[in-house]
Amino acid sequence: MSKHDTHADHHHEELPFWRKYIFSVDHKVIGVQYTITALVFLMFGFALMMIMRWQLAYPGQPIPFIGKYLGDTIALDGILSGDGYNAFGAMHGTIMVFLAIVPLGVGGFGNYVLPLQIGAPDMAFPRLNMASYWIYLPGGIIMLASFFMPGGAANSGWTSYAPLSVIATTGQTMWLLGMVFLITSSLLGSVNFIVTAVQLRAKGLSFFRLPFFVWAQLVTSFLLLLAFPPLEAAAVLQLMDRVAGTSFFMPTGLVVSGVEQAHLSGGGSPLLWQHLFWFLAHPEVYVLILPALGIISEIIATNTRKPLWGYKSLVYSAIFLGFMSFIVWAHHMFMTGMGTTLSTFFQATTMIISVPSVIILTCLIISLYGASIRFTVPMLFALSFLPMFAIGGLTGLPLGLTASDIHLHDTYYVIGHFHYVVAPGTIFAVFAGIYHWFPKVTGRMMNSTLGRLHWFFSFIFINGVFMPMLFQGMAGILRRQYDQSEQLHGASAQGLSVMVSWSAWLLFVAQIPFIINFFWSIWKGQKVGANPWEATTLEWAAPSPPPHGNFDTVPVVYCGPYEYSVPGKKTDFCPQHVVA
Amino acid sequence: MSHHEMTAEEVSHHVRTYLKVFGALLVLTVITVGVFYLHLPIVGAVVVALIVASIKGSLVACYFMHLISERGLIYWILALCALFFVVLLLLPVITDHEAVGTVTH
Amino acid sequence: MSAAVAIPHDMEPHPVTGMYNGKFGLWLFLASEVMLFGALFSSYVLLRMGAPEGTWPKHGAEILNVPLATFNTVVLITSSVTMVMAWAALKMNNIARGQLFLTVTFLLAGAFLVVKYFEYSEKFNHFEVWLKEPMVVDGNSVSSIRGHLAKDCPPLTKETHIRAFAIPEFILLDPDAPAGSKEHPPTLRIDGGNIRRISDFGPAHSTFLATYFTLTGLHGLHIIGGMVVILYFMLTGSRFAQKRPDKYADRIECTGLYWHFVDLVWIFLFPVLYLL
Amino acid sequence: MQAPMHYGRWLPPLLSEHGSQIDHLIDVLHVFMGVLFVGWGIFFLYCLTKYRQRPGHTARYEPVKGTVSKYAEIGVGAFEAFLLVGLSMPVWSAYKNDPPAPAERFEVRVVAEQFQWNFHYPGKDGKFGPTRADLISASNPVGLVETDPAASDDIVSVNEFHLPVGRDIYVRLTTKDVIHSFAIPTMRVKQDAIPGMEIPIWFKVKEDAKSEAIRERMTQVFPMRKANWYRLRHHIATQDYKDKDGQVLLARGQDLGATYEAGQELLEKLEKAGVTELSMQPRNPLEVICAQLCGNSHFKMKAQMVTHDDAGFAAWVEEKSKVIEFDDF
Ligand code: HEA
Ligand code: HEA
Ligand code: CUA
Ligand SMILES: [Cu+2]
Repeated sequence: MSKHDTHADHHHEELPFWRKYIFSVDHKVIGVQYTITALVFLMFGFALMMIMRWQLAYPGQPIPFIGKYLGDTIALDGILSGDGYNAFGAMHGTIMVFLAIVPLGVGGFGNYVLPLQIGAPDMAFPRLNMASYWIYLPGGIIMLASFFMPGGAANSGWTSYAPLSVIATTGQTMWLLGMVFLITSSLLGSVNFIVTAVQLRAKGLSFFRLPFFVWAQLVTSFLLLLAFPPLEAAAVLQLMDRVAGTSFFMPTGLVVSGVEQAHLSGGGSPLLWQHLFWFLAHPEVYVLILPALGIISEIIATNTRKPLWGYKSLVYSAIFLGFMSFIVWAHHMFMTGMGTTLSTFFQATTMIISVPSVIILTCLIISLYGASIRFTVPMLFALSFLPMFAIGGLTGLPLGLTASDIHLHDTYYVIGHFHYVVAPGTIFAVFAGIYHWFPKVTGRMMNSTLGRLHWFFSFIFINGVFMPMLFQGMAGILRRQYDQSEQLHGASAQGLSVMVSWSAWLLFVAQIPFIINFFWSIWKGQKVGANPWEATTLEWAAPSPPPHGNFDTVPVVYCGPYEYSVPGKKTDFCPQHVVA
Repeated sequence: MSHHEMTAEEVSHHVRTYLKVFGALLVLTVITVGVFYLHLPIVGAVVVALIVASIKGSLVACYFMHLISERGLIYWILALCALFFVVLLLLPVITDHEAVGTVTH
Repeated sequence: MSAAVAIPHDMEPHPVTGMYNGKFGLWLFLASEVMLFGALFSSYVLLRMGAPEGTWPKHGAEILNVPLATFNTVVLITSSVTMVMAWAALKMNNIARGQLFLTVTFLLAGAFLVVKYFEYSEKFNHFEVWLKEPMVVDGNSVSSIRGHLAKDCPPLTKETHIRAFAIPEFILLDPDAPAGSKEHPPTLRIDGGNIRRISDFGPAHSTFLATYFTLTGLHGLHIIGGMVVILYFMLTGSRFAQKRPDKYADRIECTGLYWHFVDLVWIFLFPVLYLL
Repeated sequence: MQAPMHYGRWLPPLLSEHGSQIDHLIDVLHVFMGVLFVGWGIFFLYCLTKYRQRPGHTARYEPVKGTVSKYAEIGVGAFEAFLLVGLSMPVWSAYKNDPPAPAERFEVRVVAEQFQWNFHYPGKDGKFGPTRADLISASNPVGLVETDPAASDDIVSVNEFHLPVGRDIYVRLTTKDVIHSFAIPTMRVKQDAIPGMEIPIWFKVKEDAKSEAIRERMTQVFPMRKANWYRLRHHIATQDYKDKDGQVLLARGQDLGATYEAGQELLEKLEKAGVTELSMQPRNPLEVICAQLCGNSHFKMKAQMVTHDDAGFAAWVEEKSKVIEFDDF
């Protein structure tokens, strides 16, 4: 390991700006690049939804202020069109999942924190790491550019079910190309993460001394590594259908708009797409939640001043969760005409997979018992994550049982379910993580008053957005509806839509303190030292911000990750790199 | 065995193995094609073809890719991969036998 | 990369995996490749099992060229051997010999692609016409006819919005010789009014050919990718090997792993597509 | 008059036989979820208050010992197993495995397309005429081979789903183009229509669920302040509303108008005329909707569902099978 020390000489060597901040190979710079880019996409995804929410609250009314700038295909006379609505919806889903949340959780936090937490000088393959980012970005740009294609962006839902997506306008081709880029980027990233986490651990840092965050990232990477390729295959097949005239997903005898599609060879299977898509997309939802759980665990451990309860259960549950997530995918397809044997298998696995989630959540809640809880801003977000994830997770159960799914499938209940896990769930975890690691990245604290304001109003309004959706869904209101009042039962609950929309716009207002805080603190925040939270994991052993190569001296690990309040010690925390 | 400590002699021993494997692969290729011209019934043809291909594949993986002399974690990872690969291959079985509807061609 | 930090296990194997970073990473990458091709194989099986009666050839050889593919199989296997020989030579510090084997590998890969090119282009010159009302060819009433366009047949046009050939006014076709004979039936004139669909033997022809082109095309892309890497090492290898022989051998080992995998995929593609 | 019935914010009215088991499962599940959430929540809030950081209080290093969590987890698992085996699987297997006997059931072919529902009835002879894709046109939406004798009395009804109550309805579901989903919230029925496949599904409408009766039961009085065009766009007045001069502003059987603007204007007029509440009922109380995104007018893809008693249904069939009629809307 001696080679390792030599990097110290390199510190002072100045790199040109573009090598240091643009085409950097430093995992920390890349992590920040990912974070900023993904936050911008997050904002954009939210903006699309705020426009859609206007149409949902006041169907057929011109969109105020911006309606006239959206162009005729999207909004004629300022009124969002059906195609425009579908394109916005599909792009909201795609952007949020593939361009915002995953890049935040994995590309941003994983990249920045993981090498630090394992005491590594960088990722195993720094240049590959740079390549991941520079493949992700064009993927995102291709997605956005598709808005300017004739016919607009992809409008067949983020799920892109064939044959609808095959006969859709050019935007869909861009969507597929964009996906190929994003998948490639994720695959390279996951290889890098696994090698890093396995091979670059500091001396003494055995697997069961890894912070839970690292475990979460490791499992996530395996999910990406093994689940994404089938979607890549599916994307290739759909591209062939769209560009080369094949019929992988087009059955024989299709009649579109009254015209028989006799030029098709036929013989394809529309359900094949769904199987390949969900083979990825179910593991993908755990890709969204696992890094979030990792972040939350770190923050809870730090702010309860005691070890996480059931560390090993957490680890085994995460591994089991990852494993099971490969065999539940068809619970998204119960209504496609599935027979009893198969549906029994998939509802059983779905019920089984909920158990490790219950264990994880239980461990985190029991960790609060006997603690000394510091209500810092990151902790506020982390604490509210728990009941929010619980609501999201619990509402997954009625969807996982076929009988109740008959009524709830494709209703707003599904929308409510997964937004509870991804929005007040993952987004809150992301906020928590930003407040928590901001001092590490910049050497400055974020303002706590603004942070509390941000937390309080976000918490209120995000529930205002998603709670009514569960009721709408119960009432049978379908998702992906341009105008819910077109149907009788939708019209009867139209009032809820208005409430949701106003909550969503106010939720946006609640983000203003955060944005101000974020930029203000970069330059004006209170300066802090290496370990402002008095935490134990290795990232806090490096200076804030850490230099290229991360550590001044190569850390050696002597104990587990969360040695807080050890009896008989002067301080209430024992960092991992300090001899016990 | 880590290749770093490998001596020239060991390597030349390896080379002899490679040539033997090469010969085996060629023979198996001939068998594959030969069996095809026998026009076996479909089930038999599939079984023979896949068995021969699997043998060839294993030879390549074990000897050219040195899998036989690897150890540790990588086996577990590949086993996991193989497992999910099998799950993927079950997909056709799943959709074929389970669709409640009838296909209308 | 002067400012690069030194990464642990860049060269020496890690006790947990027994591998240096690059090799471990490459294996992981190959695991994901297995899932990629696995999904495609399983799509193939699914589509074939669900194929409507008579739309899937009895076996690929009905349409594809087995001798060419057999030849290509041998070429690819040989290239795998030369690849591993290149690595062995480098291990024995015989750089010149290593580079030579690398070059041979590259040439064999090129040969594979050239053969593939001929296989592909033959398909794009061969047509099938599906009829609305059956016609009598060679004494048999048939509802679809395969053949090559006659010399004086007006050229066909692709209709971009449906990604298929537009139905022409009429077509002059030299039908294929019936099975077991070498004699072509006389040129046929088929009226556009009786044509239901017309296609070359490209991917749009049938789901079988769609699968064939997708799988072999993707495999071909992998070959090209490998060739780019090999070419890079052919050009820069000698200097690299002079400076860091161990590291260079590692690089070639990783390249080899990838290359053998590409070979391995073909070992399965060949019987599955051509013989079954 | 029977008890009132509404669409609202919880489950829609239940009008099919099998639906009660689904509703039962949904109820039990939500109670279970509520218990878990509240139980965990109480513990959570307790910890937050009891163990907040304050002077003199330190965290405990030793992990709490206790088996409560383990039992709770096992309990959750066991209850889930019960839900699965006891409540969900029986419903599903009835929903999928026990089709009513061919002799007893009433069959309808449902052919979905962008963006309408086509209902193909066998007519009086009980035999479906054959169909062919190349015959499909705007006036022949299912591609019926009209020359075939079996087809002569077939009924093809666009966006109107007539059916008898109290009988086993057996729907043979398919689609011409993209994937749609056949959904009837009041029947707790949902099934995707997949091109290239014909998927059967079956259900039975409750005896007392005739459209006419349901409409009456859905009569509701809306205070003016809650009346809003979006909410009432599918409703018709059950009585005349007049202004002071006796001129009818909103006649019995009439709706608020086709657009939001027209509707709000009318509501304003009514309010000026001193109307304080409106008695309205839905024009078509039952709907078949499309639950799978199928294009830009997916939201509009719905059919009116009309349930008759046997005599009423027979009369409808009689009337329709006289001539093949395609109401091309
Ligand atoms: C991060 C994302 C995420 C997560 C974690 C989950 C978790 C789960 N999901 Fe969800 N799901 C999605 C994202 C997610 N899902 C998305 C995006 C869709 C829709 C895709 C689309 O169609 O567009 C979807 C759709 C979806 C469906 C398909 C519905 C349909 O279309 O009809 C189903 C069905 O089984 C399902 C089930 C589940 C289950 C059983 C879990 C389980 O893992 C949940 C387990 C968790 C628990 C059981 C909670 C336990 C907690 C407690 C008991 C403690 C409670 C108390 C306090 C703290 C106070 N999900
Ligand atoms: C991770 C995934 C994710 C996330 C986070 C969200 C977040 C939100 N979603 Fe999303 N949604 C989906 C994934 C997601 N969604 C998917 C997959 C679908 C299905 C699509 C389909 O049908 O195909 C969907 C569909 C969907 C619908 C249904 C549309 C329909 O069916 O017609 C609705 C309706 O209201 C909705 C609303 C919202 C709202 C209000 C938020 C809010 O929670 C958003 C809140 C956002 C913020 C709070 C961001 C704040 C950002 C900043 C503060 C940035 C600051 C920047 C800097 C500092 C640089 N979503
Ligand atoms: Cu048809 Cu939605
Ligand atoms: Cu899922």
